[in-house]
Amino acid sequence: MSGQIALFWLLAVVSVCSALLVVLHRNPVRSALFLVVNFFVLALLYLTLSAQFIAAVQVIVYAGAIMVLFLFTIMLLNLGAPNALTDTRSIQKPTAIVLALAFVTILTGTGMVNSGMAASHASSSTLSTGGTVQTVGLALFDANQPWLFPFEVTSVLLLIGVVGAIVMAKRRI
Amino acid sequence: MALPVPTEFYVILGAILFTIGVVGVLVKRNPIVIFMCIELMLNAVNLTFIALGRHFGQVNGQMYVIFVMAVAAAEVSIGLGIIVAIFRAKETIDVDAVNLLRF
Amino acid sequence: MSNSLASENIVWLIPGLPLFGFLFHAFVGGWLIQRLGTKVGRWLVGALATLLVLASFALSVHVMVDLRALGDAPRAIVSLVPGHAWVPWIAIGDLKVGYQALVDPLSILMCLIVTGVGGLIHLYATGYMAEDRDYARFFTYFNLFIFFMLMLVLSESILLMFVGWEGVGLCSYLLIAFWYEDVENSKAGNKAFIVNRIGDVGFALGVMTIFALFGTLSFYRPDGGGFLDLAAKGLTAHGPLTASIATLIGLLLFIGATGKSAQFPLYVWLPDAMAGPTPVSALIHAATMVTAGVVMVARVSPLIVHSSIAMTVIASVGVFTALFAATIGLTQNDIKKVLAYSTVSQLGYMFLGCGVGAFTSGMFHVTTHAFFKALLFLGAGSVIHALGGEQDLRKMGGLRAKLPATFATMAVAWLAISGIPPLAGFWSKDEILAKTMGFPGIGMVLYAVGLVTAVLTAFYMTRLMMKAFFTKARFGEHPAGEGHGHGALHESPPSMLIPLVILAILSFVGGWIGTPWGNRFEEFLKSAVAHEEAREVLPPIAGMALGTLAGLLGIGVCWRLYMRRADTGEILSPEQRQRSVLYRASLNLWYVDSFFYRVFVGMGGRFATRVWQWLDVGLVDGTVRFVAYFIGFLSEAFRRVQTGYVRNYALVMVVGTLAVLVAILWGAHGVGAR
Amino acid sequence: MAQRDGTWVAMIIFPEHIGPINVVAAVPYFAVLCIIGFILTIVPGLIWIERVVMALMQDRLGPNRVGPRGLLQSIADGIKLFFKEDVEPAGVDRPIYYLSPIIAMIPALSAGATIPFGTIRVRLESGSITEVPLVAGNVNIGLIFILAMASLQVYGIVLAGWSSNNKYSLLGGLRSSAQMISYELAMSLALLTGILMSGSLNLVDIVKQQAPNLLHWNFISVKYFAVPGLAASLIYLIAMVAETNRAPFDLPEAESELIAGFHTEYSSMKFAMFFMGEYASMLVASGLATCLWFGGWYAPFRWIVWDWVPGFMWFVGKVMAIIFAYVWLRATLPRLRYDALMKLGWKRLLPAALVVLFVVAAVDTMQTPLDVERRQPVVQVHKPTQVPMLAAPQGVR
Repeated sequence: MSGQIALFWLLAVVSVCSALLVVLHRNPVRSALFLVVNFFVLALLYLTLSAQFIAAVQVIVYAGAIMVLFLFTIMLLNLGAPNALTDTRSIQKPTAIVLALAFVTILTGTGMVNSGMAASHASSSTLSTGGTVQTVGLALFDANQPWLFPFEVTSVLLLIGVVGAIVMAKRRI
Repeated sequence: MALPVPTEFYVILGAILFTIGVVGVLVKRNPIVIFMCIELMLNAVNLTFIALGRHFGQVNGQMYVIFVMAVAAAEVSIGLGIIVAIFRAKETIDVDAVNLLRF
Repeated sequence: MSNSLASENIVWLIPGLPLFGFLFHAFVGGWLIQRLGTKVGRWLVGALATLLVLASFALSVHVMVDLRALGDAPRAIVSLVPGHAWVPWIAIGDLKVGYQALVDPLSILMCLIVTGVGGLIHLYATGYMAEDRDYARFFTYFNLFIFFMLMLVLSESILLMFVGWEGVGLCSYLLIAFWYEDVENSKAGNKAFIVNRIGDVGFALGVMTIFALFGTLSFYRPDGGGFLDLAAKGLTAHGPLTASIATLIGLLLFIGATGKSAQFPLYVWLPDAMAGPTPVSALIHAATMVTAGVVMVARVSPLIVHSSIAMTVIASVGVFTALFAATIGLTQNDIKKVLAYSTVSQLGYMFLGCGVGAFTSGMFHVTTHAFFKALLFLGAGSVIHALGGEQDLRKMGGLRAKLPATFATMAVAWLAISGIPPLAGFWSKDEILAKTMGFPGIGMVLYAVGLVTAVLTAFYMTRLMMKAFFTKARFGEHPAGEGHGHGALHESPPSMLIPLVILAILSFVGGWIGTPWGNRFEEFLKSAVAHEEAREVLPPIAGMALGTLAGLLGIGVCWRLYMRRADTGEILSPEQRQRSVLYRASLNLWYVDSFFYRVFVGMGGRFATRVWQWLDVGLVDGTVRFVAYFIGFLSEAFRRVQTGYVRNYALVMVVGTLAVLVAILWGAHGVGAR
Repeated sequence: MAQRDGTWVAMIIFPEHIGPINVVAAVPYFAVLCIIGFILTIVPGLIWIERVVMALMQDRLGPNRVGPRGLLQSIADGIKLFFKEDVEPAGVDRPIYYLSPIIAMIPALSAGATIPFGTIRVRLESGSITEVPLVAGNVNIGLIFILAMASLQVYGIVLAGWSSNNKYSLLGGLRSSAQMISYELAMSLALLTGILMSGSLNLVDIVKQQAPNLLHWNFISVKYFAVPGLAASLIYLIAMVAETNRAPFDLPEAESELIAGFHTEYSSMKFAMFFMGEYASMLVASGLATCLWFGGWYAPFRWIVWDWVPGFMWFVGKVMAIIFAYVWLRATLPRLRYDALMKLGWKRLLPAALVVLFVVAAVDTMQTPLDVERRQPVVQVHKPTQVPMLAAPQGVR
């Protein structure tokens, strides 16, 4: 087992554990913190996939902005008290768990993952600079690739997000 | 051969994380935690995208991730705004208390 | 074909300076006036606006000198973005349009007219608008207009020209409705805008047709691939250029030209457009914008000449408009309305020139007309200014002594438009009429109508001069006027008189560059437009004599009639007016406006109402309602699913996802098994 | 290679190998030691400097009891904090309460990893001399990495505020999260302007392209006509002060309203760690400003008088000048009201930063020859395939 595999296993275990804790913990603040841990580990996983730019953006956007917003909201609404809103007994929970088990079985167990992958291992031997800012940027702004227009539209989406958030949260505009 | 860690590992990890997110959405009653679980699902998908992108030697996977992140940011800003608004109106944010839109 | 233009790096400044002026006035101008006080601020704003346009003029002269150095058929295509050879505006598939300018004699001539006359009118406007509340806004629009007009004439492709075309239309609308508090002005602006839209549909269709048939929208390309390059060789992108293609494109574009250049039947907006401030009328609705149609027709002339039908239509519509508008001009009482119909009539002359293939003559008339019609409008503005906003000819008279400078300059324009040698209007009008005679087929008919129009032109212009300047004064010594007048009747300030004088000089000598004995104007321009050697029917001197006679006849008759009634300033008595069918018809614009109103507004409105009731309310809404009821019926049954619990929905979604996954896997295995 | 700057190693030229040590490969480890060591040891000094300078500015005496001119005062304070009783208030969320001081410090320290603070010259085996930047992580996403770390700093404060079970702390934490998110925008935009001017995200490259003299430093870059650089660096400096929660933006710990804000309930070493974190982030922010705007380790221009001064001395000098500005601000300006703070961030700095960014982009576009006349598809220029390839990790091949 090479060092890289070991690293992967370490990160995978941490990420799965933290994800589980996000769901299982009753305190929203703890959930949020475990989610931060999860995102951080995912950023490291991106690094192992040589997507450096995405990794940094992952930290900036998810850990630095989105999760802070979550924490901010939790504190603002003072929802941090543990045991708030625990689920009462209903058929929802067992059904959900059964479904999830079926889901994960289907996704991982049925060979779907492997179908179509073996065919193209050859292409992955083509090495270049990986996911640096330059690679990503050149591809993103290349007029001959389909990313430029969606990218521009994304800016409109974000603007709508800004306006929508203000409309939602402000009492008097 | 070329890749030190097989892509399947990443994809299966993504699937597991995704499923955990799904469970969270289904069982939690606190909308903020539900929201976090949705973010978890999105990240699981991101991981899959990047892994497969690396697998096929393409930058496309990372492009998708960028868009997913932008959409997630917009979604969070509006979603949390909605939650604040609901809290202001109902003094609670239990998702099961917000059930006016029914038969 | 053309080596590079020496001054290609400054061409972008020609439209660039007015654009800067527009931005400056739009964002800083009003603030500046507020900040620096009315006097200094206005002086600064007005001076900047004027100087920018005049600087553009100077650059245009510079470019023209460089252009002439390029030889016989000078033409250069330069980028409008400094430092870049080609910057795309639109690049979709085969459609590639860039920010580029076509510099050739036609465009540079128009640049000179637009910036030269425009600069003078800017100067005039600094005086005329001095008291106006929205001083900065006025110059914002004015500079924007100059910018768009320059884009129109300089554009390298017909699509960019269309942008300028619409831009000047916008500015025209904004400036007609400049005093928008008055509903009438707003309505006039709307009318201009709507009528122009009709023409623009034609233009747009023409542009699309050109792209469909030629595969490009550039007029000329350095590699000979522009659609006029092809048309000159008798080709399209797909084969030979047939007469029917040329007819189609020519007529479509001409529809656009009739809208912008106020030709029958789309002329109705132009007289109403006089609602705007007088400098606007002078600049936009006399000297520059309304000639855009002529410029456009001249620009695409290599294409149009392939269709005799289109040429005949253009010539006929032109001469008919000329005559028609002249008859209306005979009886109007508003000084600016007379000039407006006169403009329509003169534009008809220009189209007549284009239609008979004498594009250089048409452009020559554009040039001289710009001088004397701008002068007439500015003179009229000076009169209006002096009288405190009075525009009714019946309340003027005897101004000769009160406003000597205005009178003297306007008299030059009067004689020029009447076609008295050696003033500018004579030469251009004579050239058009001379070439008309040689037009195969109906040439002589067109010539006769044109000559009659010349008589009428002289008549109504003399009528205007008599009513305003010669006959007995019919106004009080202290005209009631808010804003403009300062009590006693007074001559205009120097800022208004200087342009008058310069334009008067130009109206006097401006025609000398195009005399039959040495037509340097034609020599300069003929490489840019389609050029056909005219058939000579009469010796030039005979044609000139006839033209002069026509002018003198109109002036003489009118002079005698008015001198006899100098006290009232009216030829016809009220009873005569009641009796005369022709007089009433002319006064009422031959009922064209009311006809349009009744047909398009009245009947069209009724038709639309009917269609709305049957089609929309009955059919469409009925269908929608039926569907709604049907769905409502179904929903009664299915609405139980809506529990109101979000997580239930999510659960169902997961079930659905699982189902899809299973289906995919099952399908994949099925395919694999096969 | 011309000796165009006076790095100290111009005098002492290292060989590539000293005994068994590969110097080039050892530089990052050396740099890590330097950064962490520097930050941790300089803090008492900084506190002393701050107190003395403030005292001078406010016409007071300042520290004057322990040691000459109170020089040992900070060390005495440190010892005091170290031996103080560790108080834990009732009802705190224990793990988070203890973690948050650490969380507050770590991002600041790790952000220092990509800041280059000088160069050394190394003679390679081939005999050629190469210049190696003194930086722990010479990575191509250096600036983004710093941004990422800066965005994590807020956690320490927010969590401290929340876990203390004290409403003043909570308010401080809330304020700081809002404040830091708000000012991060303006700061990022200003940084983006700098990136655009330099054309790189790698801080070493950024510093190197400012090399020749003062006029090429980004903050008055003549290439961009000085003004945008000046504006952007000013915006960065202001946002930097707000990001580090320093006066006049120290609302999270506004003592007149919130007792001590987020660290009300912290004492002894936990408090000391917050303190260290604050100074560390100040140092890192100043270091980033130095690299991005003020020419890093380069002298303003070559001059025989100071050519012998080593590069890292210039770097430290510039950082100290910025720290001095921090202190100066604190001594001069009163604390902003909260709404004024938000107004400044969102309505003044953010639009201004956008305008500056736009101007720089416009200038850049004007200066780049675009020449797309009949342009060919870009892809054909560099790759025959339809998409750029990207790497698998270099490991097993």
